[in-house]
Amino acid sequence: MDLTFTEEEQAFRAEARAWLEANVPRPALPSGDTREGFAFHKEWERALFDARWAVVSWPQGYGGRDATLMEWLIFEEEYYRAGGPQRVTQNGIFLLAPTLFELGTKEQQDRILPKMASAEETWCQGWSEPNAGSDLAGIKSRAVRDDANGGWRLSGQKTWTTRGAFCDRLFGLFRTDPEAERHRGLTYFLVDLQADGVTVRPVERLDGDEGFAEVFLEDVFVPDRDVLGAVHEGWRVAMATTGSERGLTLRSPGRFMAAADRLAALYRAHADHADATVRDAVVRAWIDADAYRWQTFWTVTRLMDGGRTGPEASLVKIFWSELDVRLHETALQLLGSRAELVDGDEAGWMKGWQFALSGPIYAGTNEIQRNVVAERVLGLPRR
Amino acid sequence: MDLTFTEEEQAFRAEARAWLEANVPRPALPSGDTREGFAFHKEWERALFDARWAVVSWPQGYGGRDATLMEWLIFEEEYYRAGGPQRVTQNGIFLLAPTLFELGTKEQQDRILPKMASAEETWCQGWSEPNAGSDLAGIKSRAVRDDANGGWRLSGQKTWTTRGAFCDRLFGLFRTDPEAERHRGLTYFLVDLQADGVTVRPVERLDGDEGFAEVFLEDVFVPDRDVLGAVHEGWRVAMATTGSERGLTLRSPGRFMAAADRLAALYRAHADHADATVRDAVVRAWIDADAYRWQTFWTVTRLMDGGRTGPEASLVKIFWSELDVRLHETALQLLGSRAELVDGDEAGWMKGWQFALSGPIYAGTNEIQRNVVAERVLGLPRR
Amino acid sequence: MRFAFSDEQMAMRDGVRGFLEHECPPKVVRDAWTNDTGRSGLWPRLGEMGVLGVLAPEAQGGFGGDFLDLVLLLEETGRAALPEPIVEHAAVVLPLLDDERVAAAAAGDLTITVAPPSGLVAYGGDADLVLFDDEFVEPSALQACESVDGSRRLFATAAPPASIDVDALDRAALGVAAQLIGLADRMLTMTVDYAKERHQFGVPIGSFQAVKHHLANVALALEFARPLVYRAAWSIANGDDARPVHVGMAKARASEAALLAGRVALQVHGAIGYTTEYDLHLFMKRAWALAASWGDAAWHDDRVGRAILDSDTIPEEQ
Amino acid sequence: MRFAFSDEQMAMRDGVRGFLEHECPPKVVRDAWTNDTGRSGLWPRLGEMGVLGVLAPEAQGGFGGDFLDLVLLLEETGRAALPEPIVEHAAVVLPLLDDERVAAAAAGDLTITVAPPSGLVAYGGDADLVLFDDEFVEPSALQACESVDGSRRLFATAAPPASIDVDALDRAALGVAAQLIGLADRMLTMTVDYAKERHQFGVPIGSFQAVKHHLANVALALEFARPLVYRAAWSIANGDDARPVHVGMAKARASEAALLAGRVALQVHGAIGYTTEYDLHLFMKRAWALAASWGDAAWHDDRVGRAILDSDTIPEEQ
Repeated sequence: MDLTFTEEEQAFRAEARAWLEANVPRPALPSGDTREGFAFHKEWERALFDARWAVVSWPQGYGGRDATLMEWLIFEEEYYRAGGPQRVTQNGIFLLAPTLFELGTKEQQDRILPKMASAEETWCQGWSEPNAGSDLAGIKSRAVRDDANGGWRLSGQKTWTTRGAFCDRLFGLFRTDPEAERHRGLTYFLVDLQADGVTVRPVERLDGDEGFAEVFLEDVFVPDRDVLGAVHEGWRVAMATTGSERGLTLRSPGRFMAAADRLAALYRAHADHADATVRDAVVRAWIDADAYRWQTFWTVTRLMDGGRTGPEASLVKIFWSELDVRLHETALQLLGSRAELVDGDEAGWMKGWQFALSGPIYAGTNEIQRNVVAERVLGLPRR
Repeated sequence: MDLTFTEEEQAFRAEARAWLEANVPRPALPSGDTREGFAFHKEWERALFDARWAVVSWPQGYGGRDATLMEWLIFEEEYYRAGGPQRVTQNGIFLLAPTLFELGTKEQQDRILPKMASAEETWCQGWSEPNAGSDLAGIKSRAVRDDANGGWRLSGQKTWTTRGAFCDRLFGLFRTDPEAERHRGLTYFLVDLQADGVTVRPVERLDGDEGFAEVFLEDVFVPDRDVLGAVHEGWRVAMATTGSERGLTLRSPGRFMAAADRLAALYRAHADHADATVRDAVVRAWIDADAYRWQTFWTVTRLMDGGRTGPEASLVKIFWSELDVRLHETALQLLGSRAELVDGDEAGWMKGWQFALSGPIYAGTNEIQRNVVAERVLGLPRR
Repeated sequence: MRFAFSDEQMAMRDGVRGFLEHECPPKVVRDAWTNDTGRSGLWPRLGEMGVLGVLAPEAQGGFGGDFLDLVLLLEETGRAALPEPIVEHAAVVLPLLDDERVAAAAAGDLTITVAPPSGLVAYGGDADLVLFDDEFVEPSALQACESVDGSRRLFATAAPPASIDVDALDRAALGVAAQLIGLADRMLTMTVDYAKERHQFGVPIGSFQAVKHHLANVALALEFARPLVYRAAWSIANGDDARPVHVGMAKARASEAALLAGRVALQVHGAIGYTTEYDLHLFMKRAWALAASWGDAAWHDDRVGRAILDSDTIPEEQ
Repeated sequence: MRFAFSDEQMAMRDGVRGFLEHECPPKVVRDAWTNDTGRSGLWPRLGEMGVLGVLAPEAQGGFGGDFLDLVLLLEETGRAALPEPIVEHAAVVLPLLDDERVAAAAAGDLTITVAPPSGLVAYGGDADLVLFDDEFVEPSALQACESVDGSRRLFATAAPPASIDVDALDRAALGVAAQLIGLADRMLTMTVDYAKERHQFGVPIGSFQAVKHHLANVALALEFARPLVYRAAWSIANGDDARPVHVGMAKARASEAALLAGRVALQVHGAIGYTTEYDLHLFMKRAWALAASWGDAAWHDDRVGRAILDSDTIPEEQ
């Protein structure tokens, strides 16, 4: 055990810190979950890409640095420490890309990954449907074979598609075998949202941003080259993504460490009138962010030794999502009767609180996650 | 609405307070859940009975005062305020008696109630069995008809019978129709624990007292006069008891108000080194005890107006049992590293903590109670 | 001891509930997010119905009632998320007005709001008068600012008031507590209904034990907060010396019940509840704002704590 | 950054786990409730195995190891609820002994315990020496007193020690934190096994979502407390300046994890767990005692809070 960083890791951190301090936009960009803001964020992603900070863990050939998982964590720590903007490319680089690396063809990787990393092509996910939320296997959207044109014709509705109104492409599951039920007979498609038959309707979220979208597909043609993995095997293909979605990459400790530090600073600014129980909540949030950091180093060390992570990922998702809620709740308590303001200096906390409230819901509700922990980590009967 | 007490109520309170201050044993009696202690408690119950304080809400003819529900609450407040001993007659006067009043014959009432009130005959309950805990309908103990002797022959095992090793008689359910399943074919019997074929094995509880017992019955004769309610109708008969068990009478607000006052006093004694979060927990426990008091006055006013209480009783059981746990947990936090002592001046808190831990388990676990609230108060589907 | 409302009080509650169900559906609250004033347009009719003038003397056209007559009506305005400064006007200000103004205020010809300790005046821009410290001033020099609840228009005073009369603060805190009870009840009902309809895995989500227990916890919080609110209303109506303690308990537990109801409602609804097209957010955001106004749970718990822990004797419970 | 134990450390952990599973089953803990000393009789063998002397120099027959070599072994003594003053002896005292005593202590020929700030000395009556302030004294004039954990024999000093060396306190608090992790893990395992076997309503109780979520919450608390304990062990082993903060985090969260594990274990077991005939109480009561000793969660949270909130700069995370 050696809890100091290697010289390489320290050098990597120093380089990242220097570049971020020099380049993180000031003042902060507008929300990337609005049409105006999204454009600014694409520029920022382009700047990250040009400096090879967009996808540090990817191969150099695709714009990365072949960084280790540990270096990736260090980058994340520095990114949020520097107040770096949200990553509007997140669904592509963290959810789709791992699947492409694992199951995509060389042609798909070469064609898709570089534009994804540079934000030239932005991606949104198309999992949920009106009747397929927690129960993803309830997917009804279908794809019919079009041999004449060498592809498929997709129809149906996807919903809660984050930034779907601004993104270029969508990845998701469609039912290719109408006879098959539940998890069977699904195929993983990559869909061009500019294609004929696609209608996207923005949906306003709690915080007022049009960060959601409903995507309606009517007989939309998708060529065979945009099928990811084997036909009818979409569930197995998607699991790689939801695995990583619940796992390491979606919300690394760096953002919570940065938020906990901001919370501690907010406490100091309000220390004179802060309630003692709120002080304790600040301390606990800070400790929990640190606990998440060390639990992650523990896991990453195992992974770098060739180990694997499985259903434990559900513990991680429960932990960060509920920490994020407590952390912002505590900030609002510090702000007291001024917490409700959404146009003041501290309005970011109310915005962050509303964002945090989505954590226990998306990527598998925490009720589902606790079932997974009980059944697959502890081995309790499914019933 | 008038939240002052009537002159009658005030007079009743004053009389109770004066008698209790003069008569509550000092020093406190040993635990009534031990053989030695039980004898002292029977004496105390006899003294209560002689002064007509044992069962204030009962008719005068059975040793009561025809007190209103409100007066009964006032008596409970004064009883615990004065530090009155635990009620070892509780299972009889609070669980069996309501059923006897509602469904017993005049002969049964005349024969059983006076001795119950004076503690000449002490009662324990025989609901649980090794395989019938939360699932009470899993009862396997059976009763076979004995026409020759005009009664029944009982066999089987009852468990977790509180004070079963010291009590004279047991009330419980036995299967009289071997064909019937679950809630059907059960009959409510009153069993003499001195009868041939009864073996009682004391079982030590968390706190070291032999407060539990296993009761083994082998071909035990019970005469027809000790059948309560109709044969095969035992479930319906018992529900009256479990209804009141979960409802008002089992744990009235008085004991928690008294405990909250003791907790506040303990806080003052430790205020110099008490943690701020623990202070807050003291305040919350005190407020919750007060909330329970007013929720009870609210319910009792409705009952005195001829209203009824149903599944809301589950809310009450959840509330007092979890309040009791928090309240004692807070006391242990105030005692810090001395909390573990069971022979010091403050040992009562550790004893009380262990007793409190049984609250969310017995009389229907709080998991079951929350199901009842969801299904029968809120109307969610049973599934 | 008789802890129940009179038939008259219940009848008036039912009347106001019916009126608001019909006249203040979620659409009215939603419209208030975008209209000029942030208000419902129902103010004059609330005056006609006598809701605004419950605390006004009959001689001035009021109902001549006390806080017990008012508390259930405020609970209903919470249930409907009525976008009006009704707590400020009907619960705080009315008892402080001279005869001329009280009649106009009771009739709804005037709208008077209050500058709370935060200096954030609800509906200050559209009000005729603002109670600032102990005087009524024109709502001039107020700076508009935006609340997370778009139907709750806030205006900041140049400086917060120097002092607030403790009785006025108690009436405000308890009025808001009553609204929080109504909001919590509304969100619980909405969520129970949704949990019965919404199916996943082939069954209603309300049949899952985790959902059941979430909702049972909300019912629990409501069941034990509500009597504290009614008790404190009695204490205010009867000038009980301990009313600040009773109000503190009520506001603390009512705030927590409403916040819990909102959390559970959102979690059980899932993504649909996270959209502004769905009505839940109208009630949830009001609950966030009100739970923190006129003292949050921690502030009121401290207030209660000073009374019960920092004196040598605990207030006698009788 | 490499956050994992060495193969040697894991092998030694496995060895001690196997030894304790075989030699310290619940019956041994149960016997300690009633025997003369409250101890296991395994002390000499723990000496032979090198468990007691991990921190002793090799020259004195020790292992010459550091806290990282010790922490997993202490976790195992918690899992077994080993009734011995092993944290006091092996983690606190050993580094403070002179050469003569260190060899005897490492071999298990001596038993040395410590007077904590509370003045309640664990196993003081049966020990050869007691560390009181900064000197070793005979365990004379100790007053026997009774712990809720009958296998944890307590003896009160006439007066509590005037001061405790902060490094000694940190070693004690972290040693106890490691035992709490082991206790929590043991109670979780016992309860999962019971929930699979016990049937009610025709199904294993472990198939009920409420039971699943209770147990998932315990797994969650353990998963995020354990790395804090190992990180603090590294900080002690390497003399990190922030070790008091790291120990504070570890003891706070480990204490809560063990208390939660006990609460859930009892609730899921129901009445059977409430009897002393069943083994659960042996572990649960040890957890109660250890969670409150050498600083409870609130005390350590305060300690961490002073470091992160009352200084102008937050300790740099690196």
